[in-house]
Amino acid sequence: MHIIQWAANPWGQMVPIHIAWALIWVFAIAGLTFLIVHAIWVRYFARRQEFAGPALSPGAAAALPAKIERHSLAARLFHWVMAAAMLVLLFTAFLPKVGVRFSWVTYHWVAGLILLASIVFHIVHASFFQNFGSIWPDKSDLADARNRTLRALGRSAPPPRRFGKYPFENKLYHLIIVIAGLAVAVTGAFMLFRVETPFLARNPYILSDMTWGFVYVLHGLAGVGLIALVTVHIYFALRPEKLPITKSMIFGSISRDHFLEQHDPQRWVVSSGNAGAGPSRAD
Amino acid sequence: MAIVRESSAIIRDVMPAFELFQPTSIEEALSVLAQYGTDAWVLAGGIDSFDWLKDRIKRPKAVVDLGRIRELRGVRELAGGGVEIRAMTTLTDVVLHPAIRKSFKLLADAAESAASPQIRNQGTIGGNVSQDTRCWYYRSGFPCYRAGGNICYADTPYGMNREHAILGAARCVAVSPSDSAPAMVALEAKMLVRNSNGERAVNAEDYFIGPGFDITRMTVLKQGDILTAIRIPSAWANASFYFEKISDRPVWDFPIVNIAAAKVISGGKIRRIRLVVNGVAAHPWRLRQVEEAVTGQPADEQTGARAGELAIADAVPLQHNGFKLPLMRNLVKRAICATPA
Amino acid sequence: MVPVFAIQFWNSPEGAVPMSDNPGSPAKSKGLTRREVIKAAVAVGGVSASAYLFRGYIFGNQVRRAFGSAPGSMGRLITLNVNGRRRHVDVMPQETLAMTLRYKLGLTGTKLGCDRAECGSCTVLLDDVPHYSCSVLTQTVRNRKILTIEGLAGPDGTLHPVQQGIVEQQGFQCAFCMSGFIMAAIGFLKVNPNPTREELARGVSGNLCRCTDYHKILDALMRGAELSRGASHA
Amino acid sequence: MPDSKQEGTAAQVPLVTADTPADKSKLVGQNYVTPDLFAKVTGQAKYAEDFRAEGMLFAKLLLSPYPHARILEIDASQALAMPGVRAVLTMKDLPPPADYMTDLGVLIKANPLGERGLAMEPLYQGEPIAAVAAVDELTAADAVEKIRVTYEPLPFVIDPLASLRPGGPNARVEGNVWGVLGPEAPVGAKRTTPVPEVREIKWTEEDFRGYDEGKMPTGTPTGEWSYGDVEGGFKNAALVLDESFQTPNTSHECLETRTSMAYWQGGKLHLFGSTQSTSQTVPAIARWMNMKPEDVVLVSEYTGGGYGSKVTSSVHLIIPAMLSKKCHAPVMMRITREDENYIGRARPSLTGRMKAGFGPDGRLLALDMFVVADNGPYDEVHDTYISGQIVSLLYQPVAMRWRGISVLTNTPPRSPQSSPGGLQGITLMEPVLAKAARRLKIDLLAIHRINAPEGKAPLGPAVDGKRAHATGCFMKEALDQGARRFQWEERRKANSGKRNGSKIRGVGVSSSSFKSGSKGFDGLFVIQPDGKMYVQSGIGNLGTEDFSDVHRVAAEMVGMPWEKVVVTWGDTSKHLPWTCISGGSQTAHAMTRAAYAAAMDAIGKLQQIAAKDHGGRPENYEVRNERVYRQGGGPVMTLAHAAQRAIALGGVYDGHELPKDINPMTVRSAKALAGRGLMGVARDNYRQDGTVFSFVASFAEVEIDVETGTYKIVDFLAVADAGRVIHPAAIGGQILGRSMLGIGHAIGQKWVFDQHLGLPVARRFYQTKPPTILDAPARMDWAALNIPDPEGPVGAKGIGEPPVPGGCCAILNAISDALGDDIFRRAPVTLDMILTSLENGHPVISGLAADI
Repeated sequence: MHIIQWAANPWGQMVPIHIAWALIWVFAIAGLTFLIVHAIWVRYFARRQEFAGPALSPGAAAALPAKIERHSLAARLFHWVMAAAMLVLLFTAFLPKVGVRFSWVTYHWVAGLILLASIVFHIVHASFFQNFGSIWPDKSDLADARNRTLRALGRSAPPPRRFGKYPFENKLYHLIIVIAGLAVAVTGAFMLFRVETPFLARNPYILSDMTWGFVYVLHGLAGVGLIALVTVHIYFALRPEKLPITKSMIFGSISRDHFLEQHDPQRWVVSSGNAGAGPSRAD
Repeated sequence: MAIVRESSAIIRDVMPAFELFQPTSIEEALSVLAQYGTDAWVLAGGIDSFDWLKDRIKRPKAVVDLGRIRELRGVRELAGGGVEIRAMTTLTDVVLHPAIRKSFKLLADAAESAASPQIRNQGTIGGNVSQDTRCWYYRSGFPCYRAGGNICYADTPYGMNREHAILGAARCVAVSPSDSAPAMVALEAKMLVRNSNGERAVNAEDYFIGPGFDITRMTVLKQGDILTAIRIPSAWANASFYFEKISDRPVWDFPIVNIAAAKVISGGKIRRIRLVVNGVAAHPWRLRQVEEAVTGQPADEQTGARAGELAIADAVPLQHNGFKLPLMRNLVKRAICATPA
Repeated sequence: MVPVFAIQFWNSPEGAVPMSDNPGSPAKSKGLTRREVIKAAVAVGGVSASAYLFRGYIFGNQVRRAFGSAPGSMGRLITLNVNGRRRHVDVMPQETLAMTLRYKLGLTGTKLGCDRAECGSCTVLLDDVPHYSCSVLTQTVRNRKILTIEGLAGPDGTLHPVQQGIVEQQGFQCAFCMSGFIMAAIGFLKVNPNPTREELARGVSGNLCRCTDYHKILDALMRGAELSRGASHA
Repeated sequence: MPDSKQEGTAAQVPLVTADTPADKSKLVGQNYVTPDLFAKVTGQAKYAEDFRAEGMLFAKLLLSPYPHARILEIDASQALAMPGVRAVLTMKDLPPPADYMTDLGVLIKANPLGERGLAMEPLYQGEPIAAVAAVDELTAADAVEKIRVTYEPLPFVIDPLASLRPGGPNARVEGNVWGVLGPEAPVGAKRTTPVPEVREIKWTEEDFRGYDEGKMPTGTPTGEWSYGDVEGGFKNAALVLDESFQTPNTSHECLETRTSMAYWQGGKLHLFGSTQSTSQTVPAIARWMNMKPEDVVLVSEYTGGGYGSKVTSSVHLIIPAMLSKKCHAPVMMRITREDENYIGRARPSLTGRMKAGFGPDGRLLALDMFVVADNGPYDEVHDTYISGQIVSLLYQPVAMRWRGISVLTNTPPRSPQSSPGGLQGITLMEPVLAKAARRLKIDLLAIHRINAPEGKAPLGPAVDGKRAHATGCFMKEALDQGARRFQWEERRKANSGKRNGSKIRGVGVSSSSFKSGSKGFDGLFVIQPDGKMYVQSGIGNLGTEDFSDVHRVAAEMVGMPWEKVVVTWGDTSKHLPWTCISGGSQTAHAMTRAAYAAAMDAIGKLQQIAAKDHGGRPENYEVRNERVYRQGGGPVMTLAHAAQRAIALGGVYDGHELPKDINPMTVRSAKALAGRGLMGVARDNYRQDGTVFSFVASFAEVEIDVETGTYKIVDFLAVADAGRVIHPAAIGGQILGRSMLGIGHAIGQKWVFDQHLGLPVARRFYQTKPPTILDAPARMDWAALNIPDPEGPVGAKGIGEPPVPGGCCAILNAISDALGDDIFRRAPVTLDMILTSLENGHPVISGLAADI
């Protein structure tokens, strides 16, 4: 099956015009397959997670507030605005391609602009008002990931440490969504020159046909990729053991117990309440 | 710095070989269409088809000529004053049919304004209403939105769009070139569409679709569908009609703008009216607000003038087709205040 | 769906030989040297371009496909009624009537000006109705009455009244569009024998003249209409 | 009511109209059935595509998808591997361009940058790159698609003004204008023409100020001439107008495409082509093929229109010739309508800036004319130069300066088209004249009369102190006759600007003129013992009927009834004489002169034979009524008998001895015919003081619907000064037919290009809008002043060209008469322009580019 749809431009040059729409199904099915496999794994094969040593002396633990803030209001607003925009974008983009006909372009580019704006906000907000580092995988994440995998496979390995603010899986997911999201958003921004908008004069000639071709292909690939990513994301959000995190994206905080169970106060220092301070590596 | 490109050679002449089928029944035709799927091409009068085939832009494996299907020809008067026109009836036969001339002169006039005598002798009513757009970029075989690509060549800083849309454009700015289509919408015709699942009746108004809904089609006809007949109800029989076509040449030319109006006037006031303009959008453009606004009003210059302004209120001109606004405005005015001939 | 005769004649030499209106056709010039053939051919002008015909035989793939078993698929050997004669001819599915007339039946009076149903030079009558023969598939006009410019003059050479009108008025200039105009006019006069100048103009408005001698053309065609009426009364 | 002076002139002018009664006693000036007509009406007439040869192959062209590119590689291996494909031809297979010696002995140097028929650096989208020969068209077309071509795209330009802008793109890598101008340095003067070269000219930003307001920029020209005190003229003018105007690019769109078939036989090339000229096409082909003219046989008995696009149409004729050579089989190259749109030639658009100063009486005191031509990519068109010449003759400006530049563009090649340069020049001038008339409150006809040329009127620049002049001009007479027949004054009073509902009427008139004759060609015929006159005609048969008409002069002179005249034409193997090109309205004048010369030669020989046999001096005998008579006495011998005597006598009488001054081609033909009877053969050496011009006065009334911008031409009249009328029906057809071509330029014919893609988007008739029969005026009429040209023995003049501008401008002037000034600043005037102008209250200014 070919991945890219080519066509001859007015000068007879073969240029890519978009991805093969069959990829929509490929990625939709990939997403579903993942969650089914994962669900089965967790249900029948996965062992209970074990973490190295007691996280915190009971005294220190008691000192923690009952509710520990995980997401600021701004962060939560951003997340849900982005989520809404993303869903609108996915549906307006792909429903018509699979035969559900409606006038979709305007919804699509409006949602696109909202997504673009929220992404810009997020980058600024995350870089200057949040612990920017907390979301990126670090060395210990990788080491722990290795140990956890070995233990999961029944091999002997030291137990992993508890997580920082974000579990490794979150970080990985964020990383991928950043790549896909930026790709789709940047290409989408250019594509605004090709549709009727109140603020841009249509001009398909700002890029060469060949460049445009890759813009469209990239947009398409990232787009279908997001089908799978979003499916998986929603799946995890609904999984019982992850519900506290999902709730925290609504109410902003997690319980002290959940915190103690999953997180390493040294990697996610909350006592002082300043989320800005980096964790102290003291072991 | 030289960009070197290998180009695929383009030749716009000589129909590529295909297999020709001449079924004698609709069922047969449908079975061939089913057998070949997207490789099949339905041939009615052929006037539109042969351009695509001779230009080698469309390359069907099988061409299904509907010319031998008797049940697709002829005009039948319906009980209650309507008529049913089978899809393969030639435009000439529509123009000359006494019942149509008597009760639905609007359609006869519209059909008579199409193309040339030879084409009306061969072109069918089904083909004329369902014909593809004449956007010269699209017809050049360029990969525009309508051709499944991702660009509109007509609406660019350099695009030549004198003939293009001022209403309902959505990425694609092509217009419907049909002369009979607006008459069908004005007369509230029903289009009978047959496929393997049976036959359904579609209102003419819904039969024609815009690029926002589906950018690659002009009508609801999908692969495997055949338009079998057009039913014109008695609703507007013998109403007072107005059809006018404005084109660069008085013969063998497509409308720059045309208008089809059906009115019922009594006591100098407009009681009922249907107003449809074509050549301004991808489908015949029904002027609902105008119809509402003028109903109950006297059919005079004033009403016409107001109607004209209202008609173009939402129109958005492109670089070279601003003149279509006053043209459409004036035609709407004429259609409203014209006294039946 | 395949007409019986088509199958019968499939292998007959008759089917493989281009039928032509004139003595110079290769079928009848067997035994001549190549040079003589060229001379004869060019002299009479109307020899069928047999190569044009033989595509299917050289590259059989298409022929076999042309006999697909699906309902309605057509055979290639058909019989046409041209100018009152039955003409047996091998026709490709995608072949237009203009091509068959010009390249297989030697009837080159029917001209190709645009091959896109725009100029009218290729106009012929199908059952007395004018059509652009460049935009009619030959396969679709089996058992229809085809009349071309060559079929107008009587066997004794007496001209059709419309032709006569043109001779009297020195109508047309380069005359490439003439046969198309004549056929369109004759078709129109059959349904409207007594037209005004304006009506006749509409009747032949599907034909282009690039010498744009429209005024004199109408003079001539009006004269032709007049003569036709006289002829029909006589 | 018309003034008495008009009546006076009118009374003396002999007029030929459609209703002039026939005079059976004459041939010249009478209608007759031309020898080609029966074949035409019965469909037996063979045009190029109607010939067949056994084993004939079919050729198809591969066209460039780019407006400008360099071809790095052509890979035809896949195509050649297909069964049925015989050969692929590219530029490398074509003979190199050769120098060419004209019959005047001028050596035309080959243009290394000229058109070749097949290109390796295509200069416009649609330029042929390769040709495939195969057993049938389907195979050939499929093969074309299998050819892989590697291009290096190059910069291109569609709009000449864009190329003149600072930093604007050039159409050719070498530049954007030709370095050497043709007619300004008349080749007749030199014995060898310089090798053309391309250079670059750019104008300054300063030059382009005012462009956006629709003022045509003016900068460095490539050609310039002037006479008189132009600045002084403007100073004394009562009114000075400065107008910019745009004329359209229009393809000839001959209904017969330039299809051709070729085969080789006994070392000779046999070509069946569609060309305007017969005799002159042979040396042209010989030049392209690098062959001896004797080895080329051209058959072109019927040509489906030319209008200047097929003067010899030799460039592409050689493709089937070379393919046939390669394949050793006849090759038919059927040119499709789309091919024809590309290679079929077109009239170049002219953008003009006309600064004109008028006296209070409307006299044109000074004219400053600047024209920019859209030259296309190849050899320079001279429309720029001719436009100035014609305007200087037709309006007789007291002082005038002409400047012009012909800019190369990546658009299809141009060629002359009926009234080349004349149409553009007059179309640039007439709206100015009409505007001046309105400003000065002068009648439109009056301002044409007062500026009309008379007698041996001068034209063009002064070459070493002397200006060229016309042989005779009867423009005023044509205007007056037209005014009478059109009831000009009554109509203007009654209908000018008359409104009826949404409809407004307008009445217009236009003058027009064009060069209409050359000289110095040969006549050849033989009177055989069967009593018939066998005329050899090297004139092309493109519908003007000149190929036969001109010989009526000779037949009448030797007293031969037309039924006994056999005209041979259209096949150069049938011994044809050297003849002018059948174009530029030369033939009627030039070839009646040649026919007259041949007839005089024959008469002289007949008199001598009579004197030999019956005593007395030759001048005692006269020839009429198929016999030689003794003056004042009875007949002494029939022409049939004289023919036998001529054979017996031999020598000069039957063509065994030939005049020294006839062209080598005529010599070859005459030798082949020697001994068949009494031969009339001679070169036209009659003197001629001045250049021959024909004139036309065109009148039109239009009705414009201001709500839709559409308009109808309700009445049209053209009155021509075309010298002695030879064949009324033919001349009437020319006058109204060519008027209609001009009307097409006024009402809709045009090109449409996408400037970014560099491609034409209007490719079909319904897009380029050639006029239909329903566009023709509801009423049309013609008349011809039957005044022989003062120079030359016969006094016939050509009429193919001058009706064209007249038709166009009568309409333009009628429109502005109805709607006033500044409704349009370009032709054609289409409904969108009218509507927008009326809506905005000012003219549409959509840039000065033709192709929109």
